[in-house]
Amino acid sequence: MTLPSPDIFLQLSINGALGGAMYGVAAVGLSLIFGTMRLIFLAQGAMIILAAYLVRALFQHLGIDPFLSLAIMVPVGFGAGWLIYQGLFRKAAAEEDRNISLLIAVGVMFLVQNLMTVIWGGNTAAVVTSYTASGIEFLGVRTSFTRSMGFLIALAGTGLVVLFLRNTLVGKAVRAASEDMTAATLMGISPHKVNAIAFAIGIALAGAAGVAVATTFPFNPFAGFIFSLKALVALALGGIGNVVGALAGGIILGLIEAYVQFFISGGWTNAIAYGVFLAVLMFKPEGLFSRPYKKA
Amino acid sequence: MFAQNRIWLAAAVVVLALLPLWPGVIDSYAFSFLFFVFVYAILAQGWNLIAGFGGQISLGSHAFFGLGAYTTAILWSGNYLWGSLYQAFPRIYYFDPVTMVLSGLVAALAAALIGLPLLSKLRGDYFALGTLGFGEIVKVMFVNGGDFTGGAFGVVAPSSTFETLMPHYWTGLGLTVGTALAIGWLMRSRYGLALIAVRDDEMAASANGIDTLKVKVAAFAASAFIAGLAGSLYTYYIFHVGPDSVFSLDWMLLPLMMTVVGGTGTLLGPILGAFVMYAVFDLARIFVPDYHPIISGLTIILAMLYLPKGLARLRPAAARA
Amino acid sequence: MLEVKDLEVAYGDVRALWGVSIHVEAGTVVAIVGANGAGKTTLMRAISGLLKPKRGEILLSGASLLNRAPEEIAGMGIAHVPEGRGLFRQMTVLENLELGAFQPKARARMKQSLEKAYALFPRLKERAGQKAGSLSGGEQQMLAIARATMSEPSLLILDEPSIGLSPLVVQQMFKLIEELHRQGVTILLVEQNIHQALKIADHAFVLKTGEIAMQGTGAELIADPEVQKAYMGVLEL
Amino acid sequence: MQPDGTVLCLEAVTKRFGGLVVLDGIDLAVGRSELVGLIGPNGAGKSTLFNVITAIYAPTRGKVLFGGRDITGAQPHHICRFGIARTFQLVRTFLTMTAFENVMVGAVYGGGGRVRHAAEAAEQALELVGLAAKRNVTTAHMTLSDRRLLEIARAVASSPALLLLDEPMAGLNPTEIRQMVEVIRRTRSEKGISILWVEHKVDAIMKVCSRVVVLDHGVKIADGTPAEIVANRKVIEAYLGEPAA
Amino acid sequence: AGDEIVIGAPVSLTGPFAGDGKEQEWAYKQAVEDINKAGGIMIKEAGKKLPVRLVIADDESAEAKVASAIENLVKVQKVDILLSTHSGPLNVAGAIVAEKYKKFYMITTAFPFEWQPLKLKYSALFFFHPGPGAEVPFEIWQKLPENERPKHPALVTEDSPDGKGFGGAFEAAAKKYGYTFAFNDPWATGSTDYSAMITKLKAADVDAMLVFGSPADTITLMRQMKELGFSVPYLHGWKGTWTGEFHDALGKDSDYVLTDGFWSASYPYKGAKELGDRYEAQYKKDSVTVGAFYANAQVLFQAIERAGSTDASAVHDAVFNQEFKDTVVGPLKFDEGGFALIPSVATQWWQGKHQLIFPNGDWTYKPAPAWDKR
Ligand SMILES: Nc1ncnc2c1ncn2[C@@H]1O[C@H](COP(=O)(O)OP(=O)(O)OP(=O)(O)O)[C@@H](O)[C@H]1O
Ligand SMILES: Nc1ncnc2c1ncn2[C@@H]1O[C@H](COP(=O)(O)OP(=O)(O)OP(=O)(O)O)[C@@H](O)[C@H]1O
Ligand SMILES: [Mg+2]
Ligand SMILES: [Mg+2]
Repeated sequence: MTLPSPDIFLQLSINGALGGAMYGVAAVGLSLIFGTMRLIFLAQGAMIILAAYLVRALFQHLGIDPFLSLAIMVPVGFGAGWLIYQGLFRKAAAEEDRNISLLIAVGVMFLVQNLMTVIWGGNTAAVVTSYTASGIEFLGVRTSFTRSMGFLIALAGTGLVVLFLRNTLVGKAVRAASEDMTAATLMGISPHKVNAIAFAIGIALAGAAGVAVATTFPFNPFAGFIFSLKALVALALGGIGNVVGALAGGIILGLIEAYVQFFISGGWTNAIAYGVFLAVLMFKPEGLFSRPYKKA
Repeated sequence: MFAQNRIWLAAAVVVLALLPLWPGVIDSYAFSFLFFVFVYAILAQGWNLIAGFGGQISLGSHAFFGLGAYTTAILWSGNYLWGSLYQAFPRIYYFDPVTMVLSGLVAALAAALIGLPLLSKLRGDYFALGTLGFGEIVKVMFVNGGDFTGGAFGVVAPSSTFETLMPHYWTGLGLTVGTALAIGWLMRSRYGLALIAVRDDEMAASANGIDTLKVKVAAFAASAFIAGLAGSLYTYYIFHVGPDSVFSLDWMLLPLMMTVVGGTGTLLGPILGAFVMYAVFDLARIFVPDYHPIISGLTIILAMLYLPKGLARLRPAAARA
Repeated sequence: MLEVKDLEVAYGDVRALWGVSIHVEAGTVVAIVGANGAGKTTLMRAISGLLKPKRGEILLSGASLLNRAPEEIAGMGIAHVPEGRGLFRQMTVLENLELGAFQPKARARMKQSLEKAYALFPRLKERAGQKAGSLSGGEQQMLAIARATMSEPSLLILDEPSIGLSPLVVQQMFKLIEELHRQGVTILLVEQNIHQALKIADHAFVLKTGEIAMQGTGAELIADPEVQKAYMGVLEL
Repeated sequence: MQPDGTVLCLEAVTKRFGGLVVLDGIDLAVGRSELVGLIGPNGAGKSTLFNVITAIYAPTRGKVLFGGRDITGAQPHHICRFGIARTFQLVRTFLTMTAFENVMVGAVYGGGGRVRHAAEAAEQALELVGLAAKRNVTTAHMTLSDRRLLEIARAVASSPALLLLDEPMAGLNPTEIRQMVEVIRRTRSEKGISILWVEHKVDAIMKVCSRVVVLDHGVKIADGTPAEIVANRKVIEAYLGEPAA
Repeated sequence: AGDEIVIGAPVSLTGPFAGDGKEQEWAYKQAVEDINKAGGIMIKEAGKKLPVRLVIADDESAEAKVASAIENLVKVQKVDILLSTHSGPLNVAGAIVAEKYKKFYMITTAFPFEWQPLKLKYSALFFFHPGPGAEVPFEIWQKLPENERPKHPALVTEDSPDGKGFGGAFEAAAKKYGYTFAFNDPWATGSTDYSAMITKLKAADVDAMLVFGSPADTITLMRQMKELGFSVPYLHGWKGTWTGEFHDALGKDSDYVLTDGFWSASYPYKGAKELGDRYEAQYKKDSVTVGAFYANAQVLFQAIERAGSTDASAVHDAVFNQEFKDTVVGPLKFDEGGFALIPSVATQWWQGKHQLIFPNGDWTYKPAPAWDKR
């Protein structure tokens, strides 16, 4: 193995980071839902793909440009998330046993995946626009236009969520309710409202991620699961409930995959990515970006 | 459990065990159906041990199931165990207790090795995600394992031994009952006490003299052992183990779902859940082949919304172990 | 202001309150005393909506609190410092205090309330950025009380607020209660520090295995030989 | 020091969290069958000291000796098996277990006994704290004060040589305090257990303990008989306020 | 059997292979419709032609479910005989259960190296070997003028059973034809980022790529190659490139890409063109697979007719060591192990259509210019 020239290294790093931001944007939504309800929302990937199909439908039938459809997908996602919470998770959120909501998420995943198959068929679908597969130069590095846009979407989404969580009282209430629902109600916080908001934002992010996915990748109803898995890894790397950490975790994952693909072999990317993930947890059991404490 | 319940359960087991002797019944679909129910029930029981009783949510059952399945297939197809005896007795590996136990042990060993670091460092959600990552690593290792693991295709075992489902059925039944009894005994012993204590409050448990890591790792390994047995049993049915099939996440998600539907932390729950859920899935597949996953998805959601404590807790008699 | 009538509460089949009636006049301090397990916490939890009574009525300024969610009741001006504190352990001291002022009304006056809380317990100011779960037991108790005052409640429910506080701080806390009382806050106090509680109480109820066994002004109860015998025994060696 | 030797001995124990010094060079000894009170203002470091002794925290500096043997850095469960049992300030019982099962944990694992023998020890311990009648109640359904008693029973059931009590009287009324004092005394006299006892109910401490240690801001500011402590100016300023009753 | 022949088929109606499964279902249904139009199949015992009824069971694209699907077909639906599902691992599972119940299982789309070691009596397979299949690109190169042959070919494959199987075959074929790969590395199935691989391919100065992967992965790879401004004159894909979606997703960027297939509607065999037209009429795109699935049913029907029965041993005798002349994949000759080889097809995408190059196509291969010159 010879060391690559600096520009190749830069090339690798930028493209890897852009690729990782895709995991990141999935992870941020997941992180929010996970952080509030301690729920591994395994269906997040399926929701992203569902959004991608909707983006495609808007484009094919109404001629709405995929990036412009962000203006539709985000509010639609928000509304859908609100409804999904109220309809499906409200009851389970009050249960001690968190497997219950995990399984509802699995049920939703089955349901969404197969509804998509029934409606759009199982074949690979794609959105083709004038800018599909076009490249841009950046810092002397050639990279993908849609991925760069995806990266911006990830940054913007994460930024907004962070502002919300850190700087608004409602954001803090979201975190409070996730920690102790009873105590939160005593503060006058309505846990279900707060959970629904978190869920709605999470699914709104899935809507945004759907735009990024639709413009960049071909997809099929089952393509989302891998996003869920990678997003979970990203999330744990960053530290559960830490939204910036989730994005950073995604980017780190993307970088690891790029470096492994380049320096070792594409066949080992997953194993090594998961290996690094486990190794990191061994040394920083609460993720890279959180400060733990223990007290009796 | 009331004594009366026990009598009913024992009677049910006897009836199930004798069922194949009923004339004409042998040739029915019921046996392959029940065989799969048993495989899932065993897996579910294993998961219930670590997650339901131990409180450590593992998302890695599929890894241990696959390790067990591979161990059986590799030992058999490579004849690593019985040497020249194999020529004399070509069926020696088929339902061979030694092979099966070794398959469980390999899974248990892997669980112990990975469990030591994971369980000493990771709590709750992080442990769950760690086990999920472990499952993926194992899978990639088998894909890249060269001739020994048969690479991406996997290993085939001699399927000519497969003539009837009866050994599968009886072994499945035996293991289902056996694991339930073993776990029931375990939970009544001092180890059960420790396991529950660790689940309820780890810090208090260690302050009261419990080696929490040891307890957790032992439970994790025992649960993996059970999953490995299920994998071995499955190999005797499917004869082909490949990374995509035996390390499929289905082997984790379905048993988990069955346990929760049946009732986590109960002995009967995993079995009940496996039976009911597999029946629902199977009927849906037969009657609405094009849409059945939608029905299955809905069933899971409805079950969770309206039966969150599980079937086994519907009647007060089936109390905790 | 608060009127509890014939309240019955059960945990599953086990009844904890058997027809309890109390009334709290606006602007007074009312103490509830009773032995371990008498049902004091249960009564407080029922008032703030955390438990659904089997029977009876709870009225706040004439409005029924039954069938209202706890957050709604909190919105009506009741703050409850629960037994066990109910802190958000993973959040910082400051964030906990801010959440105390979650109600829109209180939000506007967050700055002032924060200053007041810090003045009350300077230790909290020192620890503002520390996670609440890592505070010492007493510091946590201070935080729980301070957080409740952040919402500027009209009725403050304190369930054993002195637990874990050092004697000096207990004195301060009773002073704080008197101070809040002076400011017009109505206070419902469960306390095992019975002598002190009765001393500042305008009115008090004695709860005994889920029923009101006795009631009267604080002074009356302190003087009652039965109360003295059952709850105020002096340490003799 | 007691004539019959030292059970627990801390040598210059220091504990820091980041820049915060919570324990600052603490020396402390507890003799056999001695009942030592540990008092001090909120945040003085009392619970942290317990956490260091029971190895939940590793000390930044210093040593913990138990029965003459250095146990600094041992595993928490070993500490218990060596003979140190504790209760927690924020009560920690096993919520899905019955009272009896809770106590059995201490008896079986802490006591290292066989199950049958342990059952006896468990019954006795429940008897001692007066919870025998509630032996089959799941602890999630018990009141906080009952759980606190249960924790003591659980600790006693592990037949320790040293018992660390972290505010056992929190939330008890004076009558109940008197009963608890009885429990603590009997624990010491009937079982010969040494006790280190953190408490804010100063009068109880002063009446029962033979020796009282005072912490303030992580520093040991006093160590002596109750009479000495009550008269100590530093203690009055830092902790007691006006002379205690 | 009573007054009809019941044929069962596990098919991937749901799950990740549902796309292929739908094509398979379509082809099987066409074949059954056609045979029934022709009056059915002659059964000796009945003394007349009996109509065929097809029962499909979903296998969820999973091995365990193939097995239970067949248990169900045999035990509950009481089928007489079976048609296969799709892909090696699934068909191995299916064949084993069918063997146990002594129901004949007629397979296509499994690699012989996966099925042959099982030495089953009651199933037969026609498909191509990765071996000869992998020689196709080299055959094409051999026909090029010396200076147009690739100098630095690359092999990139997904790490699935099929990918690995094919990968090995490509390596062997390269050796045989005297080529060495300038780059040879798998990728993890489902990868979303190929930039590092592309960087490496660029650095290795690659001028031809043999790509084995799913449609989604291959499309992503192609798009990223374009984004990063990397193109090769010769790009030949397996599995991922033949499908209509490949063209849908890449539009005219799919031009010049060579692709494999099990079949081509331009085959000169009886019924091939008609079947292709039927498919196109219904789906508005062409297919390079339905012929193989259709032929699978054709072989089975003919075998039943020859045996005069659906009895597994009789059908075995009618297939093993026998020839079948009239199928849409051409003549099939089964060996004593029950395997028949079909050629792998190579076509080049041109304006949305597959143009047949190999075997015996009349389209001449066009090398791809750089992206900005297209
Ligand atoms: N979650 C619960 N489930 C079942 N029973 C309960 C529960 N909580 C309390 N109880 C029972 O209700 C009765 C009253 O308990 P409560 O906590 O109200 O007492 P308390 O007066 O606050 O006592 P303490 O002084 O110990 O805090 C007790 O007998 C207790 O055992
Ligand atoms: N894990 C930790 N991280 C940061 N600070 C801590 C941690 N644990 C304790 N502290 C701080 O150390 C100090 C001592 O805490 P400790 O719990 O020992 O006090 P204490 O003497 O038991 O007080 P109390 O009587 O109120 O229970 C407190 O100020 C607390 O905030
Ligand atoms: Mg109480
Ligand atoms: Mg303390």
